[in-house]
Amino acid sequence: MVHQPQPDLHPAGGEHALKVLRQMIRIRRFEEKCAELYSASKIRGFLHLYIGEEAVAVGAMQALGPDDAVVATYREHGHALARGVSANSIMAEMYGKQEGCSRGRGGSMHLFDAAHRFYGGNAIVGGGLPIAVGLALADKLSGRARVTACFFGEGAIAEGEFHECMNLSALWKLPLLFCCENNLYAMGTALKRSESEPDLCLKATSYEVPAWPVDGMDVVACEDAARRAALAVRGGEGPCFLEFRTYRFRAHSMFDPQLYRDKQEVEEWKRRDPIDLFCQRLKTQGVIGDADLKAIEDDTAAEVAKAIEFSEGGTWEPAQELTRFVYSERARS
Amino acid sequence: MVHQPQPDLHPAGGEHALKVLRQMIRIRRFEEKCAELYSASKIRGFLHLYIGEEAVAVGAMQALGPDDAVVATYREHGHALARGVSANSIMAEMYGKQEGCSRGRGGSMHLFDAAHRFYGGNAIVGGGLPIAVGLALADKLSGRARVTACFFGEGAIAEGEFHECMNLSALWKLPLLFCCENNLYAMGTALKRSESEPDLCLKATSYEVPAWPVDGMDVVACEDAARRAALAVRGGEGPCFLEFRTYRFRAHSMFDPQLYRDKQEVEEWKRRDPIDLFCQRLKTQGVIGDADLKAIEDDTAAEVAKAIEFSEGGTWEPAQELTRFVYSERARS
Amino acid sequence: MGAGAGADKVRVLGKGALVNTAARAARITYREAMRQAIREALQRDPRVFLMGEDVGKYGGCFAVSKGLLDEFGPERIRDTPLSESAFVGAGIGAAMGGMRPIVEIMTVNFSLLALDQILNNAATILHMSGGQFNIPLVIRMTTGAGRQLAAQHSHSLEGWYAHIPGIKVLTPATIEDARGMLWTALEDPDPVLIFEHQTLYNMEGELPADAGPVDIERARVRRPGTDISLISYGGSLHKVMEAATQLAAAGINAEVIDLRVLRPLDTATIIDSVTRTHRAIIIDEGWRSGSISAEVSARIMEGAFYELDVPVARICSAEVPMPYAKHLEDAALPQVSAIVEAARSLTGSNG
Amino acid sequence: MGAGAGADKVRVLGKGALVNTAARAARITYREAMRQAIREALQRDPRVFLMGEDVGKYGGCFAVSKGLLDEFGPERIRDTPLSESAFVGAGIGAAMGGMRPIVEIMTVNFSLLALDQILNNAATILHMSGGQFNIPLVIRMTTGAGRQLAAQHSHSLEGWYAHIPGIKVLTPATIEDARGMLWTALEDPDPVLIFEHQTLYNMEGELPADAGPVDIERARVRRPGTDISLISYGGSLHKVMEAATQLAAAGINAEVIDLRVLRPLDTATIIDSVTRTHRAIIIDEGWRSGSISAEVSARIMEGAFYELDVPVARICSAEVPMPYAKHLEDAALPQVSAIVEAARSLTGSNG
Ligand SMILES: Cc1ncc(C[n+]2csc(CCOP(=O)(O)OP(=O)(O)O)c2C)c(N)n1
Ligand SMILES: Cc1ncc(C[n+]2csc(CCOP(=O)(O)OP(=O)(O)O)c2C)c(N)n1
Ligand SMILES: [Mg+2]
Ligand SMILES: [Mg+2]
Repeated sequence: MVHQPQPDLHPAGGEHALKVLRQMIRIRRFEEKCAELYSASKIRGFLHLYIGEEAVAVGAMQALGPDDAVVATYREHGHALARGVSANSIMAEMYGKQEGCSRGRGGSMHLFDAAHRFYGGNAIVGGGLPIAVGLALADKLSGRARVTACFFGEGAIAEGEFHECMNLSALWKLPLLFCCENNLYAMGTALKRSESEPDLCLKATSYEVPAWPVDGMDVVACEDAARRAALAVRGGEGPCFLEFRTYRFRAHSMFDPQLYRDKQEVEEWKRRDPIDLFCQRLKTQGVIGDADLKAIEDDTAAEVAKAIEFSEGGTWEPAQELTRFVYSERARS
Repeated sequence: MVHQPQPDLHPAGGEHALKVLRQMIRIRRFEEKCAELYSASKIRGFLHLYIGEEAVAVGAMQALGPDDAVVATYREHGHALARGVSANSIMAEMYGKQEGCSRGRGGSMHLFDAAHRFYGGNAIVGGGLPIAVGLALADKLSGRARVTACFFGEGAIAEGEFHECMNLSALWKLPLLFCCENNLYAMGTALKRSESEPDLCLKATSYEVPAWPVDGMDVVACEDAARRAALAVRGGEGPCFLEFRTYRFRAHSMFDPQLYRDKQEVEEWKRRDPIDLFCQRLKTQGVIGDADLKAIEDDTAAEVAKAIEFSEGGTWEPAQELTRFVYSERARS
Repeated sequence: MGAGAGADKVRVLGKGALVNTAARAARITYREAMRQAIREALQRDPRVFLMGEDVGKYGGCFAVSKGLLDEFGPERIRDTPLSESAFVGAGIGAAMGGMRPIVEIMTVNFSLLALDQILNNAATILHMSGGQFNIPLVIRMTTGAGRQLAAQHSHSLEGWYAHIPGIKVLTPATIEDARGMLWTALEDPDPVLIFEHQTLYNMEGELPADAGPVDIERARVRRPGTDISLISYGGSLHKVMEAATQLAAAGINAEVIDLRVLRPLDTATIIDSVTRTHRAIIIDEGWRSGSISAEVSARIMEGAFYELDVPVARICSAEVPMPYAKHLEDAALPQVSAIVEAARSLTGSNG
Repeated sequence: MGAGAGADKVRVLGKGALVNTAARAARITYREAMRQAIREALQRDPRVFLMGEDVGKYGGCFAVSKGLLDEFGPERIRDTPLSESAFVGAGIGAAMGGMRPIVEIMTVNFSLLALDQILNNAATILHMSGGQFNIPLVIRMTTGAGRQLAAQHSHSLEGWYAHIPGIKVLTPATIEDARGMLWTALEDPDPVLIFEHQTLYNMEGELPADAGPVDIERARVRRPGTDISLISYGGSLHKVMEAATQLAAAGINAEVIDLRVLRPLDTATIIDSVTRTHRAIIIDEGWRSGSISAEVSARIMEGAFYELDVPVARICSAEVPMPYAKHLEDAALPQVSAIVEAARSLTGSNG
């Protein structure tokens, strides 16, 4: 029983819809360019694309205010962009430049941005969950009505840490929004080959955590579910768990022959491309026209081009600064 | 809905009942003496008594044959005794003597006995669970219809490893019998203060593992549940989970002022002493009389006295042998 | 695991030399000093809270936090379920969220369950984030052997932890350090691990009424000497002090260095001492291979090779999982007699 | 984490010296050598199986096990969910139950999640059980940096693991060792950890047709020399070989030792070499403080102090979480130029 979107919680009008659409397109185009830049050896290390899953980050992020916090995984370009981290600083990070949002020390898997309360960029599967628990605990102890949203793949559910964190946050009624991105695969391992009980919401239920599955290809459904859940979480009722059912259109990373799934499955999911779906709907409803779309695409292309220019023109941190940031430099307040 | 004993699976007759009663009394008397010996500094380190929980180990052990395997915790004197490890070698182990079942190197928390497939004695909460998964995997891979029974406290359920092990064993349909000894406390932490959802069987269910609660003070119920579960497990249907509801009458270990529970609660549970309950029932049914009971007590007292004598007369392993058993001595077969 | 409260009293060796004897000093235990430090931190800074298994209702498995639940309530004296990885990670997150958590892990042996969080997150995030997110977290845990707790409760891994850049590693060996290090650690912007040797809790000593924070940067000369440098820390320090006393009686004037901080190591104090004594033994309770003693030896090699009259020696634990039997445990651990003997041998006053 | 297959080709430095050039030798990669070793083990012994994340359908995250699923089926090429602690522990249990598991952990960084099982169980149970239960388990994992994978995918912790008694630690650096060490490890009654440096998989070399098991006890002199001992292992070995070639051109005849086994360390070979060359540098990719280099230095201190003409030096990774940017990663790692420079300095042929 997949959660049905209920429009009453949404900001009305086409403006919001356009904003949401724009976010999804930004992520898509940004990442398409990243793939090219990877082939051109401008970006190195691991690169995990979010293409196909844009509705989840964009939808969920609408439920958060600037005071809320976000914790994500190594597949986090989309989250960073949707959260407001600038394309410039993300791209520069992947270039390894000093102007990058992590000063070139993190790369694609470790985007951080204090100004946007964006707490990474964690490349240990499940490793971000306890941090999110702690951020939520800090808010609770300080009496701040903030939400911490923690994104993670369905693969993380097999890790013990997920369970410890469900329990801690439920026991302590922490303001934590668990956003599980169920794209059906953990690298090459299909969910049904990694969980004896593939109904993920049942896991949450066994901790008394309210849980819903959400159509992760429908950005309205994603936003709606996130808003409802965030409302409950902010109200002090403890954590919520959302299972976003989605799919990654690309390989796990840049080295993945995808032997573990067949093309047909990928094609079927692509028919539910979250950007196409949303565009169609908005067009049908007469909310947008071709001109709007073109404007978004043009703006986006310009933004991505600018990000590349910014990154190309960025500077390498002097190698003598290598050992900075192992310990803090500033005196503690 | 607590599982009701159904006598049809039980070996008939008073002989079996007497054997079961004898096992419980052996554990009780053995441990009462351990407590004394601890005060007399004959036993050192940590000593965790099983008193009050005897029905669980004794009942469950009836479902196992000599080829099956047992993994237990640091509170495992009862399991070792019920499994057939000799009182002599257990006591000598606690004395730290060479004749101990772990050669004096393990102590109370690390009883091992290869001859009885008794795989410890693990003092890391949850640490024995993966080992049990592996033992069961070995049996499955070898096509042996054996069962591995793994005992652990309800405290272990909060550890991530528990969840990883539930999933692995269910996914792989391993012949594993999870025996959770829910004595309501993990040291000083009450279950309801450590689990957001204190219904432990729900945890198992979230892995599609069949689970029942069992009255852990009723040895007949324990045996019955274990037999049924072991039958299913041996049949290749994958793991089962039993929640034995029990209570420890003594402190967590020898240093525990028990500030976390009140005397009244302890007294109430003591009214359901598993040995008394079973004695009463057998007497009412006319299965045993005072003479039988006296015989058991006398035998037990003699056995415990003999174990002490054996241990007192045991030898200290020469200190020059300290570095043995870090690596194997025997050539591998 | 049970409370160490009321466990066998520890003989405090050579304690006189380790205590500041200022006026109006009070006699307290190491445990009490630790408790006072936590209590004061909670009073001083509303961002501080204590979290760990059985720190509240049970009073702490070594009774360190006894009474604090009543005084500060369950929010700030926070009992956790058995889930080391999650609650240590929650400490990291809470620190990033503006709090000043003190996380207690019952023993270093269980900390392995949280090592991913400690190494991959606590020690790493400041760097990975290009300096944006520091982690003002204090993790306390007990370490060491001596109570016949066998191989899963007796190891000394603090020297091993000292390998990890991004964290600091403290080993308070005296009442003063037990009282003062926590304060300084909580002032530190980065993760600090404090290792409390389980045999020290019942140790008694004098604490000046005005005891305050202590530095967490320098090693300290606990006993000045001229003939040989005995370098140690934590639980072993007291054995070394006793050995120094015995050596003095034999006419050997040993200098005793308490490392206090295993990361970052205070190389200057070590090199200075060896440069004066020309001989050194390092004593620690970790396993020998890859021990902190190896690191100290390598630093002496690099910084004072030409000052050495004889090769630096190490006295460590035998490389075995700690056995239960008393005589085997004793045989596995560094002992006073071995220290004395090695020092006599190195100073040429053997036999 | 993605597959390393097809990743940047690695320059194989000085490989000529590292390869057995027997007749009918075939030219294969390190990856292929590893795969052959696993394949043969599966063929030879029905108790052997391979287990880990994505070893089956995906073909292994570094493509080492590609094709094996088809050949041996899902019971013996066993994909696991993401649960490092449980599947490593299951390997321990399966070994106790009579199997000969090969457990693959994708990288050493993730192995921290399983460290409790490795240290508290695998390394400890033989001893705790008084010799009753040995654990014939092999754990393979990748290690090392060089591919810009940043701080959670690039650390070198094999030297750190070498601290733990009860396990053995292997670091195959050559095609021959990649092919031969697994065999011997599987014959071993106790837990053996094999660390495969992630930059070596694409390295090519010759393998004799009759290549078989190799010893896992001795270090090996990879290049005999007289002027200085360069001691290394694993990924760094190839940098050291290159440095030795450059040094030879400058008239310095360096001996290169490949440690091969970090636990137990082959002290004799080290001491023998240093006794001949009177100078030594240890090179490893771990963080310097508490590195395996510290242990080697300490052993030279203890075993060859009077043979040394100059203090032993160490070249290790900078003590930082590994940064992403290429130039910073390069700056953090031991490099050929630094080795050459240090060797020139130690042999007095500087400038
Ligand atoms: C603890 C740990 N184990 C293994 C890996 C290697 N790894 C990286 S991503 C991944 C799959 C994770 O899948 P999922 O959680 O579903 O996220 P997705 O990639 O599908 O977004 C694996 C196995 C890792 N990074 N961390
Ligand atoms: C990983 C780990 N954390 C903490 C401890 C300390 N400890 C020992 S027993 C125990 C309580 C366990 O409770 P439970 O699992 O319910 O078993 P019980 O003692 O009640 O039989 C704790 C916290 C430990 N041994 N291992
Ligand atoms: Mg996934
Ligand atoms: Mg319990």
